[in-house]
Amino acid sequence: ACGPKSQNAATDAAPHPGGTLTVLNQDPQDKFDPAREYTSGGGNVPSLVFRTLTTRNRAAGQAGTKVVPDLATDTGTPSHNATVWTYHLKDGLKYEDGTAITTADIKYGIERSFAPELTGGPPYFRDWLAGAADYQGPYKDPKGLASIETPDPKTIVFHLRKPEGDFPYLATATQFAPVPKAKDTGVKYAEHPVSSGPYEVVSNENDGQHLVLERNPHWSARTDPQRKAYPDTIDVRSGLDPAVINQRLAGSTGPDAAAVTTDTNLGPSELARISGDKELAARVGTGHFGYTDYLAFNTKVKPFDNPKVRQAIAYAINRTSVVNAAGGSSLAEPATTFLPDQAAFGYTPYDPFPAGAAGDPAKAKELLKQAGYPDGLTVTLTHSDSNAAAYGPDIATAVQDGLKAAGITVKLSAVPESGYRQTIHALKTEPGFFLAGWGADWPSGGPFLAPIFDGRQIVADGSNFNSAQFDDPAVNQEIDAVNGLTDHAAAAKRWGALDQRIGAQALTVPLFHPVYKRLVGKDVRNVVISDWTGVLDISQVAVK
Amino acid sequence: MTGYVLRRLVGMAVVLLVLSVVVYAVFYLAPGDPAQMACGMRCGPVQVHQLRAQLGLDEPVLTQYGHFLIGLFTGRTFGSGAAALHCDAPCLGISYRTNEQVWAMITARLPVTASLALGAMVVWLLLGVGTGLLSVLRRGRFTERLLTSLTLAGTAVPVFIIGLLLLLLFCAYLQWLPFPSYVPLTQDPQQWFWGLLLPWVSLALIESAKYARLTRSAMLETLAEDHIRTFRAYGIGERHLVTRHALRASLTPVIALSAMDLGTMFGSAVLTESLFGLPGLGRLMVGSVNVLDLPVVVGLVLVTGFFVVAAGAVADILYAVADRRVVARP
Amino acid sequence: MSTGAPPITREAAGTVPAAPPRPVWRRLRSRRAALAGGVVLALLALTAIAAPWLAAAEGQDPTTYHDTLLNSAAGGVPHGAFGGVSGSHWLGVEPGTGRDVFARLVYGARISLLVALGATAVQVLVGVAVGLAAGLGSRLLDQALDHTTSVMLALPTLVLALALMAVVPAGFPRPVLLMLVIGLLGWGGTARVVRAQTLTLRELDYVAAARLGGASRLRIARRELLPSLAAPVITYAALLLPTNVVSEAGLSFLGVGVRPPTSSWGQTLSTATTWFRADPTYVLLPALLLFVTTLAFTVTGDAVRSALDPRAASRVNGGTR
Amino acid sequence: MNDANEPLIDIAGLTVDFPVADGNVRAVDRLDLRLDPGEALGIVGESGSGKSTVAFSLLGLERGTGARVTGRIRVGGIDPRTAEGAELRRLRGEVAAMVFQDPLSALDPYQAVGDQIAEVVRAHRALPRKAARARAVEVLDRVGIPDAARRARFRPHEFSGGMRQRVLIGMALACEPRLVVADEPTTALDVTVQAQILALLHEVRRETGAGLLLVTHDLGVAAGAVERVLVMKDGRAVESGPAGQVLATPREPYTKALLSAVPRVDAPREPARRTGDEVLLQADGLRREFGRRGAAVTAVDGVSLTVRRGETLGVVGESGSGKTTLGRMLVGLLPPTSGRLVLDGRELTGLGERRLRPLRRELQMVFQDPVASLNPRRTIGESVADPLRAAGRPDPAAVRGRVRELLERVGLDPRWYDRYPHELSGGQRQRVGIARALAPGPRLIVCDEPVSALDVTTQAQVVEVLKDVQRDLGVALVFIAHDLAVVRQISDRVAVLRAGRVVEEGPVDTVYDAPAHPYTRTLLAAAPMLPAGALD
Ligand SMILES: Nc1ncnc2c1ncn2[C@@H]1O[C@H](COP(=O)(O)OP(=O)(O)OP(=O)(O)O)[C@@H](O)[C@H]1O
Ligand SMILES: Nc1ncnc2c1ncn2[C@@H]1O[C@H](COP(=O)(O)OP(=O)(O)OP(=O)(O)O)[C@@H](O)[C@H]1O
Ligand SMILES: [Mg+2]
Ligand SMILES: [Mg+2]
Repeated sequence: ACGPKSQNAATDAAPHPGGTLTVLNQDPQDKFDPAREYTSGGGNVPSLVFRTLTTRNRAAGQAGTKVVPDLATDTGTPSHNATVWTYHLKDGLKYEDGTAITTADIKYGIERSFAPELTGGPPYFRDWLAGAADYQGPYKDPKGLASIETPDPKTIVFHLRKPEGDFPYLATATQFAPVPKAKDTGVKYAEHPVSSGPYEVVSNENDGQHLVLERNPHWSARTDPQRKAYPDTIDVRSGLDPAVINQRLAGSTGPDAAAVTTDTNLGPSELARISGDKELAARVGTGHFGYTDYLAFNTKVKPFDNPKVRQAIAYAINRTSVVNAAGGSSLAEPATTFLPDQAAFGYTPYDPFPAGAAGDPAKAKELLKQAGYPDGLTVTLTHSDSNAAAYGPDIATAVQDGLKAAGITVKLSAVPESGYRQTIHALKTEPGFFLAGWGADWPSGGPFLAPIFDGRQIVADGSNFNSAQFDDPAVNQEIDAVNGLTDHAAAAKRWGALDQRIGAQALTVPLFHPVYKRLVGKDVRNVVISDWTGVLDISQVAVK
Repeated sequence: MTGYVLRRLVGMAVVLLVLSVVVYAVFYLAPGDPAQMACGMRCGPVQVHQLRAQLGLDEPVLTQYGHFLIGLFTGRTFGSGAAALHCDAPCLGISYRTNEQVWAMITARLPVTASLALGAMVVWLLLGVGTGLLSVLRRGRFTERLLTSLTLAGTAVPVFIIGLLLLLLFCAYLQWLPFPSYVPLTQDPQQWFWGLLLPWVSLALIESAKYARLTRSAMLETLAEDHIRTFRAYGIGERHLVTRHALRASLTPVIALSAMDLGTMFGSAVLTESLFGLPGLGRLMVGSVNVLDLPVVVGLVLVTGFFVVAAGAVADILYAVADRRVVARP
Repeated sequence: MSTGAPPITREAAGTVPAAPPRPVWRRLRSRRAALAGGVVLALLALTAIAAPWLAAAEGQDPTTYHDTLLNSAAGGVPHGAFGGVSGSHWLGVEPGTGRDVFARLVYGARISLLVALGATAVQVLVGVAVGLAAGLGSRLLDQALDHTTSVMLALPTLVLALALMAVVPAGFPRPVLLMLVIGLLGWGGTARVVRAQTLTLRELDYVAAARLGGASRLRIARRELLPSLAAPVITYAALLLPTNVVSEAGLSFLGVGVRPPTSSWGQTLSTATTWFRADPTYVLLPALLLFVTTLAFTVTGDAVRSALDPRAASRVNGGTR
Repeated sequence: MNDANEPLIDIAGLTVDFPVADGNVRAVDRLDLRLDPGEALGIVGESGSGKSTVAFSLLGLERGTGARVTGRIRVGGIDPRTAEGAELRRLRGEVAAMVFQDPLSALDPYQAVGDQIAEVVRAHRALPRKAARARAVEVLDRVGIPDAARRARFRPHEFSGGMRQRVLIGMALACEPRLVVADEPTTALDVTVQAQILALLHEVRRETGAGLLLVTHDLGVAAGAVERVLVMKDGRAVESGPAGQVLATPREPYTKALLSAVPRVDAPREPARRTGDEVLLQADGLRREFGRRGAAVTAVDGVSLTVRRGETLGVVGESGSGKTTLGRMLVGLLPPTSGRLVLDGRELTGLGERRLRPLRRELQMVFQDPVASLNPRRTIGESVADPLRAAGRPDPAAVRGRVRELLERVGLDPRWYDRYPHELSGGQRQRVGIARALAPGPRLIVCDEPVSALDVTTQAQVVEVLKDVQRDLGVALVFIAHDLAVVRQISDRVAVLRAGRVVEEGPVDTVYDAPAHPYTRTLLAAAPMLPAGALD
C-alpha cells in the first residue's frame, strides 16, 4: 500500500554533508552493545556504529527489503544444503582506532552474545549454530564456538545445525559486528563500543538516555556504499513524552528543525492537523514494518477448542473499531492474513472469513448456534493493562464492543504490562483468548510463521509463541522445506501459500498491520523509508 | 543533643530497613520472572537458568536479602571469572537489566531530580509565601479573595494537566521558552535554568497553594496574638506588623513543611519527570518497576526513602530549635 | 505529584477548641462560599447516583462504540465541532472510540467520587486508630507506631501503588482496590495529626479527671478523646478528599486506574491528554470537572474548618487594628 | 498645644456594644470618667464588668472587633475613635501607653526585647537605629533591669515574669507618655513580684508625673496603688471616689459585697473543728523530676506530708514551687520519681494503672482551670455520672438520680444535667468539678487552686461549697493555692512550699501569725492588703 510517492518533498533538495542531526525519542537507546541489541536489520542508530557481515539495502519501499553485503564481499556462500555459510571480508576495513577488522573479531562478537551477562540478543545463534545450545560465552568458556571457523583473518565459516536459507538475513544482526577482544570491557562495553561504522560514540549518558555520535575518521565510504552519513554529529535524546516529540518536530524551531524520531508515531493531534496543512503533510514519512496484531486462541481451553467458536469470533470482529482504537486508518490497516502485507514475506491476499470492515454478526451467530451456543457466549479476553503496546485496553474494549453485536459477551482481564508477555507466552499461564502481536526479525515468512505455527516450537518450559499449540506434521515439514531454500522469491511464494492454509483453521484472528507515520524536522532531507524497518533510515538523512 | 541525633539516626536506619523489606516482599509476590524479563522473551530456558544463577535469583529470598544487606556495607561480586562484576560499597546491587551498579545509576540521575526538586522549592516558596503575604496585607479585600481562589485552583489540577498546558502555551504557541530538557548545571547554568523553568513552575503552582495557605493562616494566627496587640497599641503600622512580626512566625512551619515536601519530591516527581522528559529518579523508578528490575527499585526506594526520612528529621529539628528558643519558659 | 497526603498544616493540626455542635451548621450556612461548595457537591453526588437515568435521558450508554462518528484517517477525531456535540451526544463523543462523553463523565463521577470518599474513609479510620493508639499507648507502642507512620510517609506512594496493583489478583474489584491502595498508603498524615492531638488532649485536666473516675484507656479514648478529635479529623479529611480525587487521576495516568471499559474522570483525563490539540473539548471537560470538584471539596472543607473553629470568626480580620 | 488644665482623660456617656451572633453585648454602659494629668485612678470590678473594654477604648484598640463605641472620649485631646495616621500614632505611645496583663504573650517571642523597644521608639521619634537602641537600654535600666545593655539583646523567654513586666513598663515609658494605662499588670505574677511591680509603677509616676489608669480586679492592689477608684459592674460605674474612702467605707451594696468577699490574710479562721488524728494519707520523701538526665528539673524535692481524716491541709507557694506536681502525685495521677505514698496502710507507689484503678475512687481531684477540666463535648451530667458508671452502677435511673443529688449538693440546679459546660459560668463549672470529685465517694480530695481562676465573689461561693462538703461528708481536703488569704480561710494546717521543698508546716494560725521561716514572712509581707478596718 505504500510507495516512494508518499515520501518527503525534501528529498528533492540535494543533500549535503555536515550539521547535527537530533533524534528525539521516547525510549532510551539502551544496551548499546552489539551483543545485546535485538534489532531488525542491524537497527537504525546502532547501524551507524556497528557494521555487520551483511546489511539491509538502504533504499525506499520494497527495494529496501533486500539484503546486501556490508563488511563481507557478498551476502554469503551456502554449501552442504545451506548448513555451511562462508564469508570473506572486504579490504581496508578499520575500527575507529585505525586497527584492522578481522574475522576473529566477528567470531568473538558472536560468542560474547552467549554470555549470560550480556542478555537481550535474538535466539537464532543458539538455535542455528551447531553445538551452541549450552555455550556460556567467552568469559566462562574461552575456548569459543567450534562451529564458527576463521581459517584466515578475512574468512569466516559458519556451521549450522540445519539448513537455513535466511542466514544472510540473520547476518545483518548487530551480533555480527566485530568486537576486538582486547577492547572488550564486558558489561561496560556499551558505554563505548569500538566503532566499525561511520560514527563513533562520544558520550553515552545513563545507558542511552543521551547518546552523542560523531564521525569516525577511519571509516571509509569506499568500503561502505550503503551508509551515506551526511551529518557530522548525531545527538540522540530520549525520555521524551510522545506529544512533546511531535510538538517539537512540528514546531521545528532551533535544533528541532534538524530533528527526527525513530520511535514515535504521529499522534491524533498531528494527524488531524496534517490534513489541512500542506507544509506539515510534506514532512510526514509513511512506512510499513512487517507486523501483525492479532487475537490469539489457546485451543486447549474451552470453548476455543471448537473451530466454530473461533470462526464465529473471526466473523464477528469489527475491524473498524479496532483500527480506530489503534489510531485510525492512517496508522493501521485492517488485516485478514497473518503474514504482513508485503511481497517479501510472501503476502497472498486472502480472507477465509469474509465479514466486511464492521464484521458479520449474523454469520457469527449462526456459527455459534452450530457450535452449541444459541443464546450467545461469554468469554474472557486477556490483555495488557498498558496502552503503550497494541495489546492494551483500548484494543481490548474495541474487540469487546464489536463482539457484543454477535451476542458474545467479552469479559476483560487485564494483566500488568510488566508480566503480560510472560503470562501469554508460558504454557502454564497462557489464557484462552488474548491480544498478541508478532513482528518480523527480517522480511521473510520464516521467522514470521515458524515460531507461531511450528508444532515443534511448542515450548513447555520457557517462552512459547505457538499459542494455539498447533502441531500439524504436514505444516512442520513444509516449514523445514522452505527454510532450506536459498532462493528468497521461491520461498516467499511457498510461505504465502502456507499462511493461507493455516489461516483457514482460525487459530488467530488477524486484526491489523500498523502503519508508521513519522514527522521530521523542516530541515531534514533525503528521507528514505524502507519496508524492512518502516522508519526513516538515519544513515541516509541529511540536514543540510 | 548528640543523644537525640543518635537516636534519630538509629530510627532512620530502622525505617529504611523496614522499607527495604516491604519492597522486597511486594516484589516477590508480584507475578513475573525477573530473570526472564531481563533476558528477553526470546531467551530459551537454558539462558534464563544461567542468568538466574548469575543474578543470584536461584537462592532463597532470605538469603538474597541477606546478601543485599551485607553488600551494602562490604560491596559484592556478581558472577565469577573474566565477566565478574564488582559492585563497590555501598552496594545496592546491580541492575538485572543493564548490569550497571544501582548506586551509580542512582547517583547519575540524582542531580536531575535534585535540580528539579530544589528549583521547584525555590519557586514555590517565592510564589507561596508571596501570595500568602499579599493576601494577608490585603485581607478582606478583593485581592485576597482573588489570590485565595487562584491558590485553590492550583491544588485542584493534576500536574500532568498544568504542565501540559504550560508546555503548549510557552513552548508551542508563544515559543518563549525552549522545550524542557536537562543540561547539567556544571555544564551550562543558563541552559540548566531555562530547561528546568517550566517543570519548576508546574510543580510549584501545585505546591505553592499549600504554602500560601500555610503562610496566611500562620500569619493571621500571629496577628491575633497578644504581642501584636502590644505593637498596635504603640502605633506601629500594619505593614510593619505583617512583614516584621507575623512573617517571621510563619517561617518555621513553612520551612519545616518545605523540608518534608522536598524529601517527598525525590520519590514522587514521577509524573513531572515523565511529562517533561527529565531523566531523573522518578522515570528510572517507573521504568524499573515495569521490567521488574528489583535491585534498582529497592535502591531507589531506599534512597528516596532516605530523603523523606531525613527531611522529616530536619523538619523536627527545625521545630525543636524554634521551640526551644521560643516556648521554653525559665 | 498528586498522590500523597496534604501537609499537616498548622490549621489542620492545631487544637481546634471544642465548640458546641449546633451552631456549626448555622455558621456554615451563613457562608456563601461554603454554600456554593455544598451545592456543587450535592449536585455531583446526585449526578453520580443518577448516572444511569441521566445517560438514558440522553439515549446513550458509556460503552457503545460509534465508528461512523469518527474521522478515521485523521486519527479518529470526532466529525463535527466541539468533539462531535449533537442532539444525541450532548457533550460529543470520545475520539478513537466514539463512545458518548456525557454518559462516560456521569458514570465516571460514580467511580471518582466513590474512590475518593472510600480512600478518605480508609485513611481516616486507620489514621485515627493508629494515632489514638500511639497517643495513648505506652512509650514503646508509641515509638513503634511512630516509626511505622514514618515508613508510610516515606514510601514512594506511586511506585508502591504500581507494585500493589500488580500483585492483587485480576478478579478483585478495581474501584475497591484503588480505595484501599490510596487509603492504605495515605493514612500517615491523619495518624500524625491524631497522635499530636491525642498527646495534647490527654494532658488535659478532664482526661485526668476521667482517669481518676476509674475509666479505662479504651473508655477514655471513646468518650473523652474521640469527640474532641472529630473537628480536626473532619477538617483534615476535607483536605484529603480533593487530594484523593487527584490521586485517582494520577494512578490512571500511570495506567493503574480502573479497568476499561469502566470510566472514571482520571481515566478519561489520562487518555484525553494526547488529544489536546485535535479535540480540546475532550480534555477540558474532565479537567474542568476535576477542578470544580476539588475546588468544591476544598472550599467546603475550609468552611467546615473555620466553622468548627470559633476563633476563626474573629480572626478573619486578624484581631484588632 | 493642649491646655495643661485640660483633663488627660475625658469620657462622658461612653457606651460600647459588641454585636454577637444572637444579639448584642453591652460591655460599657454610659460611663463618665475624668482623669487629670498626674493623677492615678483604679478601675475595679468583677470579671466581665467592662474594665478592659474601657482601657482599650482609650487607645482605639477596639477597632476591628466590630465594637460600636458611642459617647465622648478624649485622651489628651484626641478622639481615639476617629484618629488616623500621625494623630493615631501620637495617641498610641506618646500621649498614652499601655501595659498589658500577660507579660510573656505581650512581647514578640522572636525578637530581642531591646529591639522591640527600639522599634516603638523609632515609630515615634526620627531616631537612627543606634540611638533608638540606646534609648531602649536607658529605659530598661530605668525600670530596674540589671545589666540592661547586655540584657537588651535577650529574647523575652530568657526573662522571668517580673522582668518581662518591667520590660513592658519600660516600653510604655520609652516615649515619655502623659498617661500610662495598665490592664491587670500584676495578675499573672506572684505576690512578691507583684509588690515590686506596683512599687515600680508608683515610682515612675512620681518621677515622670504621668497619669495612671490601673485596671484590676484585686481590691488590695487598688488600695495600695491609686488615689481614686471607680467600681464597675455590668458596664456601669457603681461608685467612685478616693481610694481610702471607697474601700474603707463603701456606700454601694455591690462594693460592700465585693469587699466582703475578699479573703483576708490577717483574719483568723473560725475556731478549729475537731478532726481525727487518724492518718489517711502518708507521703514520704516524694520526689519528682521532669525532663531527661542532664536537663532535669526537680519539681518536687523530697516532700513528706500527712493528711488526717477529715482535715484540710493547705499548701501555699509561689508559681512553679511544685504545688500542682505534688497534688497530682498525691492522687496517683503522676508517678513519683522516688518516695512512698501510703493510703490507709496500703502502699500506692509502684502500682500499675490497672491495680490503681479500684483505689482511684478514694482519691479525687478538683482542677485549677474550670474550662479545661470539663469535656466541652459532654453534658455536665454525663461527666459527673462517669465515675459512678465506672464503679459499676449500671442502673441508668439510679445513676441519674445520684448525679442530681450531687449537683444539688454543690449548689447547682439538678435540671442542668443535660447542659454543656460552655453554658455555665466559671464558678458553676468549678462546682461541677467538685460534684464529679464527690461522685465516687472519696476520702480525700486534692483541690489544685480551685478558685484562682475565679473572681472574688465567685471565689467566696466556691470556698463555701467546699467547706460545706467537708463538714457534711467528712472528706479530707488538700487545698492548694498561691493566695495566702484563701488558704487561711479554709485550712486546718498549712504547708509552705518553696522550690519543691516544704519550708514550713503547722497549724494555720501559727504559721500565719507567727511565721518561723523567713520565706513565709516575705510571702506574708508582700500580700496586698485592704486598708485596715475595711468592712470590719
Ligand atoms: N470582642 C468582643 N466581642 C464580644 N463581646 C466582648 C468582646 N470583648 C469583650 N466582650 C464582652 O464585654 C464584656 C466586658 O468585657 P471586659 O473584657 O471589658 O471585662 P473585664 O472587666 O475586663 O473582665 P476581666 O476581669 O475578666 O478581664 C464581657 O461581657 C465580654 O464578654
Ligand atoms: N510535665 C512537666 N514537664 C516538665 N516540667 C514540668 C512539668 N510539670 C511541671 N514542671 C515543672 O515543675 C516545676 C513545678 O511545677 P508545678 O506545676 O508543680 O508548679 P505550681 O506550684 O503548681 O505552679 P503554678 O502556681 O504556676 O501552678 C516547674 O518548674 C515546672 O516548670
Ligand atoms: Mg479584663
Ligand atoms: Mg499549679
